[in-house]
Amino acid sequence: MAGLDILYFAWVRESIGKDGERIDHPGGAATVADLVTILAARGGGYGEALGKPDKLRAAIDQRFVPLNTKLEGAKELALFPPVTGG
Amino acid sequence: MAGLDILYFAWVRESIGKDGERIDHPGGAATVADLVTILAARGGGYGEALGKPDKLRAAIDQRFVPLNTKLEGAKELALFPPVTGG
Amino acid sequence: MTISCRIGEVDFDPAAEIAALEALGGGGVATFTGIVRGDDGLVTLRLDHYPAMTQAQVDRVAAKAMERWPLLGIRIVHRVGALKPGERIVFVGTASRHRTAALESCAYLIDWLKTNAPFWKKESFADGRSAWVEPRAEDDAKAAQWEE
Amino acid sequence: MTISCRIGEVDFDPAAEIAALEALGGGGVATFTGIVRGDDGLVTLRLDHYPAMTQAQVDRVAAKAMERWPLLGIRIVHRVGALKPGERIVFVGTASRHRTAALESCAYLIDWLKTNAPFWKKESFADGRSAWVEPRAEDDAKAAQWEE
Repeated sequence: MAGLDILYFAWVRESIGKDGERIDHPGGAATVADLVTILAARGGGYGEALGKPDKLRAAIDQRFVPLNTKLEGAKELALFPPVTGG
Repeated sequence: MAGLDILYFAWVRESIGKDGERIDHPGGAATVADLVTILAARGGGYGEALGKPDKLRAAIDQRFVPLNTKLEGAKELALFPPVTGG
Repeated sequence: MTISCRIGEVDFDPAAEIAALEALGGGGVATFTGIVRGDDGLVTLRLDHYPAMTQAQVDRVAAKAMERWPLLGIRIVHRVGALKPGERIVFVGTASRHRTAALESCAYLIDWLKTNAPFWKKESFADGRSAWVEPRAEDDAKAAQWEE
Repeated sequence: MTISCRIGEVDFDPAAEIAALEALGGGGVATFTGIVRGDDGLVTLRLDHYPAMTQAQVDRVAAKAMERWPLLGIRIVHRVGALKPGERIVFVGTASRHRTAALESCAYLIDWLKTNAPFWKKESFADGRSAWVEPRAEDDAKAAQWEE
């Protein structure tokens, strides 16, 4: 089974306590939101970081996507708060 | 009688052949256009520079003015083509 | 068209960026430089960043800017890591034959960086507090105005 | 509010202008630098100028810009005399706490300089021709868009 690289940034990274991790790909039918729910269920820092999906933004393979986007074909998923650069 | 300093710029200056001159003030009832007509009547470079008033712009005491502005109170009159700075 | 985009911890020299843009022979160079403000006792601003995504995005936004304005060059520098008040954080410079193209594209790119580039700021204050910066609705509105 | 306006024959250093604006603590510095283009075999660009009027105007336009945007500083440099292709001719820089204020006021000031400041350009070409530059309707339109 293929893997999926997940990256965390800003307070998502701080709460979970790591920059990212590789997981088993949950399958192309699963959405970003589905995966966020699965990860949040791990509790602890995961619950803290991912428990309120409306505060999260996501990118698949370096492109912003809405959280209801399916993970089909995704190689890299990034989870983070709204950006505040510049 | 008071004097009026006239300044010439760009091709107005080149045609007339000087940066400016001091003349007897033509009186507060005279307009810039009236004075331009008087000066153009001198002929030569003056006629060349000032014969087509629609190509001219003017400033009285360092402020742009329309050519129909009266010279009342004017100390310095500048005559020039439309500006092309920057 | 010359595009340069550097993301990193090192400081940069606006003069060198401008010189590179001037050398393109365009006639007009517009720039924006962002500096860390020391408001409310700010001691350190720390920037987190997603490098691969920024690079991919810069390529796309530069292509968009080129469609929209006749540009000769784009230079973007964005610092990451820990910054102090008074330090430069971001630079955007554009060169064009036309001043309006240079000015508008410069504004477009900095608005884009503020709202779409994957950077996150964390502020640390003299009293020990620290907090991630919240996005401003105003910035989203600015970026939205460029949508056609 | 710091206003600096220099008109003269000497070249200038955009880096020094930007450094002065950065030092105002605003957070945002926007600049525009104009460079002489070597189009159509241009050899020399000569600028004629009405110094007393420029100074009076700059005071008025800076006051207008201040009413319109929350600015910390304005720096304008305009060269006169004989210039070669590739040489800098004009610089406008603004500093503000807000990037939009810096960017918009910079565009406003350069549009104003193009259309309202008493400068006249004469071009000399490799083939011996020389001619005073005609104003462009486009520039007047740009400046008019700022009228309220």
